[in-house]
Amino acid sequence: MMTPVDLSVELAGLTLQSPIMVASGTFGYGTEYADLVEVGALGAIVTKGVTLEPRAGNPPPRICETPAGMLNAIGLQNPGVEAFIRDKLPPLRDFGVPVIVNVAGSTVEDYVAVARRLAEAPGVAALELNISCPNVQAGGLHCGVRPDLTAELVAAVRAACPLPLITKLSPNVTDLVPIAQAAVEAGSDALSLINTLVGMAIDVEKRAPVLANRTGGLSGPAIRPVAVRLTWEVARAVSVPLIGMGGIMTGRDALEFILAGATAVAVGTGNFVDPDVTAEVRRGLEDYCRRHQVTRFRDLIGAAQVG
Amino acid sequence: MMTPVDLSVELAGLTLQSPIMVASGTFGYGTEYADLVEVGALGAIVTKGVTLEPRAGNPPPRICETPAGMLNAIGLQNPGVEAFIRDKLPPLRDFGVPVIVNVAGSTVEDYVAVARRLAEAPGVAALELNISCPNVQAGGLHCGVRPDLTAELVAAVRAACPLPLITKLSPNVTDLVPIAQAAVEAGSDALSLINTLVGMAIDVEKRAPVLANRTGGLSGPAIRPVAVRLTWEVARAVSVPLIGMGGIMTGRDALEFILAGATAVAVGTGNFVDPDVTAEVRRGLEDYCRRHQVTRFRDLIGAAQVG
Amino acid sequence: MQNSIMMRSRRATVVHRQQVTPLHTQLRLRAPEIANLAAAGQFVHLRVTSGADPLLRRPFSVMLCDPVEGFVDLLVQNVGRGSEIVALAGVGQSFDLLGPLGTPFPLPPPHAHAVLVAGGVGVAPMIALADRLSRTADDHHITSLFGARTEELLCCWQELAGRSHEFLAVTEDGSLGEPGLVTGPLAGILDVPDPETRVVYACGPEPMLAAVARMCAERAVECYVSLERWMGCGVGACLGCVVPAAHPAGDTSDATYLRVCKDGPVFAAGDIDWGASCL
Amino acid sequence: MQNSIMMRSRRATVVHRQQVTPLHTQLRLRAPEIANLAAAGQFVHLRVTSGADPLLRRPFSVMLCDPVEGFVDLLVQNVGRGSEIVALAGVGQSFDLLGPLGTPFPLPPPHAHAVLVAGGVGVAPMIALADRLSRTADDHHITSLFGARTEELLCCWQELAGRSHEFLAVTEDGSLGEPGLVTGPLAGILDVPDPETRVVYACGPEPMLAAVARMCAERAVECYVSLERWMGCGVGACLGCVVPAAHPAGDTSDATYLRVCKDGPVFAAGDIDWGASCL
Ligand SMILES: Cc1cc2nc3c(=O)[nH]c(=O)nc-3n(C[C@H](O)[C@H](O)[C@H](O)COP(=O)(O)OP(=O)(O)OC[C@H]3O[C@@H](n4cnc5c(N)ncnc54)[C@H](O)[C@@H]3O)c2cc1C
Ligand SMILES: Cc1cc2nc3c(=O)[nH]c(=O)nc-3n(C[C@H](O)[C@H](O)[C@H](O)COP(=O)(O)OP(=O)(O)OC[C@H]3O[C@@H](n4cnc5c(N)ncnc54)[C@H](O)[C@@H]3O)c2cc1C
Ligand SMILES: Cc1cc2nc3c(=O)[nH]c(=O)nc-3n(C[C@H](O)[C@H](O)[C@H](O)COP(=O)(O)O)c2cc1C
Ligand SMILES: Cc1cc2nc3c(=O)[nH]c(=O)nc-3n(C[C@H](O)[C@H](O)[C@H](O)COP(=O)(O)O)c2cc1C
Ligand code: FES
Ligand code: FES
Repeated sequence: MMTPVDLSVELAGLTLQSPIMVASGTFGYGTEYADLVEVGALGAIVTKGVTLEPRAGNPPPRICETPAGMLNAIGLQNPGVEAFIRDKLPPLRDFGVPVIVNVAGSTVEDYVAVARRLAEAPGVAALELNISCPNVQAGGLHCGVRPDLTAELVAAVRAACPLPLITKLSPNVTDLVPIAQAAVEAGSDALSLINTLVGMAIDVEKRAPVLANRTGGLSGPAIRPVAVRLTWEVARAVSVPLIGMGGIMTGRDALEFILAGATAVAVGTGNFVDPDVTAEVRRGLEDYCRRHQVTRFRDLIGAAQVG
Repeated sequence: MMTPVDLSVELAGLTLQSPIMVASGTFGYGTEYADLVEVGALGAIVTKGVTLEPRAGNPPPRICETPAGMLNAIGLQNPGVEAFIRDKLPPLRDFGVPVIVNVAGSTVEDYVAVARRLAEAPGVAALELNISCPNVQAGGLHCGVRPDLTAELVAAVRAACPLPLITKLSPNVTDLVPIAQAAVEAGSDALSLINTLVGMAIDVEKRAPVLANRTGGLSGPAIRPVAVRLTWEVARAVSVPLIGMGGIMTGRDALEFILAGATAVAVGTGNFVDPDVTAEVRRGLEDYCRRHQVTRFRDLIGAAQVG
Repeated sequence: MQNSIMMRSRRATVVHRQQVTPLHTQLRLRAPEIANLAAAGQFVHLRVTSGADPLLRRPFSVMLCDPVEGFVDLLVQNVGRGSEIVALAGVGQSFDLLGPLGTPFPLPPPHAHAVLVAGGVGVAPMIALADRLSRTADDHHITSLFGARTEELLCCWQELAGRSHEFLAVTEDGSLGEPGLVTGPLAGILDVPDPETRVVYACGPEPMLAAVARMCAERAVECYVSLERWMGCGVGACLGCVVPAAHPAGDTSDATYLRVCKDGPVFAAGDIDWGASCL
Repeated sequence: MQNSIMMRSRRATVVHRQQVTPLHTQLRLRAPEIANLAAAGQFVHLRVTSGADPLLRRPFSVMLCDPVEGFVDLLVQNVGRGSEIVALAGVGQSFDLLGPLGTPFPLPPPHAHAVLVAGGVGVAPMIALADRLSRTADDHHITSLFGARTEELLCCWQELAGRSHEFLAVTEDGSLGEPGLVTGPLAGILDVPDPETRVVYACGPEPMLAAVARMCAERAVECYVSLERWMGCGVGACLGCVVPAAHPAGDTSDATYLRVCKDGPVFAAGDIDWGASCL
């Protein structure tokens, strides 16, 4: 006979029944996993990146496996914000958990337009800004690599849209702290970290990169130590809640992020390996709380920071 | 009856019988592996980092395992350049392969002093500058994260020491290319990449970082995609030879770096997993060359870049 | 709902293992639900290890099902680390299986002449289809062509031959059956007054599929192919397994690329942009 | 040279497996060279998988060797992923072993009274030592103390008892032998007119080792302990397995920290800085 553990957390004005979310691009629009996962038990669903116009995405091959990880270069394939709101949002809403829409674009105006449109659509709980997209105005530079560009983008969306704003940080930088601080000062209610590390695999028989896009984003357990370190560093520098992600497969993995200072976690690549992974992570967190007589899960947030 | 394959390569004025070296800090001073590895078959030995004064290193725990990788925070434990020359160099020399000494320090003067001293010592084939050490003058910042600091350090050593200079690059930066170019313009004859990614693991039972140093350097197969990508990017931007490393365990792994543009490769963590790894990598390269009728190994360098 | 039963992942235990060629292993797994639900052309997504390396699942076509005994047979070609772990699995060992996944082969109309073209390990779903057709009451005529580089790679050919009215083996080196490629004999079968009475099904190397697709297109013969791509999720979520679609129509995101795991692995040959996909 | 034979890594096949407790497995491996060379206190560095996860080797003490048959016995406590793979290995399965590694226990002078103190799975090297001593001709007197939380954790105690002149089991819950900690009975053994005639050897949890070291220091009794640390290379190259040394002397780099894999795992208790290491 096990006593239930209260795993609920507050984040960007939302109350999540569980700190376990699914990461953008790894859970489609929810329906793909409806037959496999008790979606209603998730803390939140984060959608695949949505852009203003429809995007076809990159030519294949788009993914390849690496040691304890994978590379992907999907290229933001998505139907565009209008079709998203028309076709994808209604079924998403029906799962009864907060829907966080991941937003991407090539210009600040793109982001603003998508954000405006989503603000009008019923059932969007929050926006997650993917700032690791090439910005045409900034000469293809990712906004996410510079505090000033990050601030400009976040501020513009903040001004245009009342929804809770989560900024998703890229790990491919020399120092993430000033970028995180810029995102917060510009109005982010929370931060997601980390997005993928830029990597490459080469097909030695073909003597060419495996991915048609040449480089891709590295995800999975391989990157967890980098993600935990960045969560730890950013948690010391900002006061908004963090959503930690990067290679989470078990409750123990999730706890590394929570103890480092994350309020919630997101599972990405793990969903591909085992659709039961989010339930498994939940069991792990509950067992841990029982073993350690933790009555309020929240008390674990950042517990490894002291001392 | 197999025809021998010529694996020799030219690098920083040295001729290596094989493109396979061992990475700094993972092969001690050679003698530790003398009973296990045919050290004389290696292309070169790179020593553990040597500093001006002896260093005790960090308190334990210093290492921990991660998915397909490991974290280390040894803290440059070494006997100092004098004891190195007296006790470690003579047996190293006896292996009959080029000895590349990895140099570390806290100030530009440190590096220069160590380099001067090593230039006088017989049997040092080249220096590898580890520029990812906290620089006290630059407020603890790693020289390796800024082109200007990198150039200053390399130029100072270049001026003080006639030995071939290899600069070892850190992957923990937003853009490695300008740093690589700065190192070359300042006089590096070759570049090594990559050093470890900064990571952290948390002991969830103790609710504290596993390593006494909190953060550590991530190495092993997990980081290979990041290392191959950086090798590919830097190879396009500079004309000096590259020594590629990061998670190499097989000939196929080594070929990813060679095809991306590296002239040689170094095996690090792989030595811990299997002391036979360098022989295994060599067999793999020879088999590949035979299968593809590659008569001169050099022809494979950067072959994945075209197209 | 029915679906929620259909796709849950489950452990399946190896009950029989046969080394059919030095490169191919036939594994019989105890997986009652999958045996019950799998249709010809569908696949299972198999987790090769509980560790993180190799990390991703590996897709394998369902070759044969025994709903009564609850058995599923897979034909595994050992081409790398993942398939090797599966190929070397002993009786009693168990794997986590996700499936059945993907779209099955559409069955031909009654009395139609089904032409099955298999290349190498692509024979697995063809055996599944032949088995299915030979169990229907609508009296299909089944002709099977099985091509490979050499005799040794004609794995499980008896399983296909035994379920076909005509069977022809084709090897590039002529070591068994006709010498050459399957496209030769296929031309003979399609060059008839009434090619439209035939329905062609193919699975094998992509150049073979492209050639078969072209031949059928030229003769206005209905043709279905089963494709292979690296897979992430296997359920349509990651968009990692796509192939270029032939006629972009309607909303871009769904039309430019098709997902092999969800929209396929079985496609009407005309839906694929062979020029772009066959790299 | 002799060394080059000593340390080469080799495959060893499991020839016998015994589940000694729900948590402990005794594995007998065929490893003739190691069986020939291993001395009490040395360990083997075992590669648990050919994949990359778990990546690093795992160290295990040699418990017993049979040089004639070429067998090496390991006692494996299932505490995590690596040890579980080893603990569950079946007969016929093989592992890559590196060893024997590390410094063995120095043997006591003839006629000395050897006191062996084991805690939990730390009994493995103590069994190796008792076996070694019982085979010498210098007529040692062997007293063994084996402590654990409860009876069930006194794995292989018979192996130790059978090789000792006196044997005492101690459990914290009193479920077997004396209730309490080994340090209690140890005091009795050391509080004699001539404690200097005794040599103490200990392996087990670090708090136990620290306590034993202190008791011996107070009584000027020679004491050797076997330590455990995470290991990378296992051969002294990575400097990852260090413990703080007691009296920094001579050149800093060698003296501040000692390598458990190379300078140990057996240390004279006085060489360790217990205050700093026992975290
Ligand atoms: C729908 C579907 C059904 C399949 N049915 C079967 C089957 O019944 N029997 C069978 O033996 N195989 C089948 N395959 C192929 C099988 O999934 C791959 O051979 C397997 O995943 C290779 O994994 P590996 O770790 O052994 O090889 P890896 O080490 O991952 O790669 C080995 C080689 O195989 C290539 N490769 C790896 N995965 C794929 C892939 N998914 N598609 C194409 N090339 C790949 C790589 O380029 C590499 O050259 C099927 C694939 C799909 C998509
Ligand atoms: C010289 C030496 C001899 C040993 N002899 C034996 C033996 O005879 N029998 C035996 O069962 N074990 C022995 N060990 C301990 C054994 O190596 C570890 O239990 C094993 O490596 C754990 O690996 P794992 O993957 O199962 O656990 P992991 O999943 O890696 O970790 C499980 C838990 O064990 C802890 N742990 C992991 N490795 C070590 C380590 N090396 N030292 C201390 N704590 C660790 C971790 O903190 C974690 O809490 C010895 C260790 C050393 C250094
Ligand atoms: C196939 C795939 C597609 C992804 N698509 C997106 C995306 O559209 N937007 C985004 O912000 N992150 C995207 N990501 C990154 C993940 O959301 C997550 O940040 C990253 O994968 C690290 O988590 P993981 O290791 O658990 O996968 C994608 C990741 C994968 C593997
Ligand atoms: C235990 C350990 C110690 C290391 N010490 C050094 C060092 O002293 N100087 C240095 O430049 N790199 C050092 N490195 C980094 C390696 O030389 C190499 O750049 C890195 O580990 C990536 O290669 P790998 O994945 O093959 O290990 C060390 C790595 C490890 C694992
Ligand atoms: S494998 Fe993920 S969409 Fe097909
Ligand atoms: S484990 Fe490498 S020095 Fe001890």
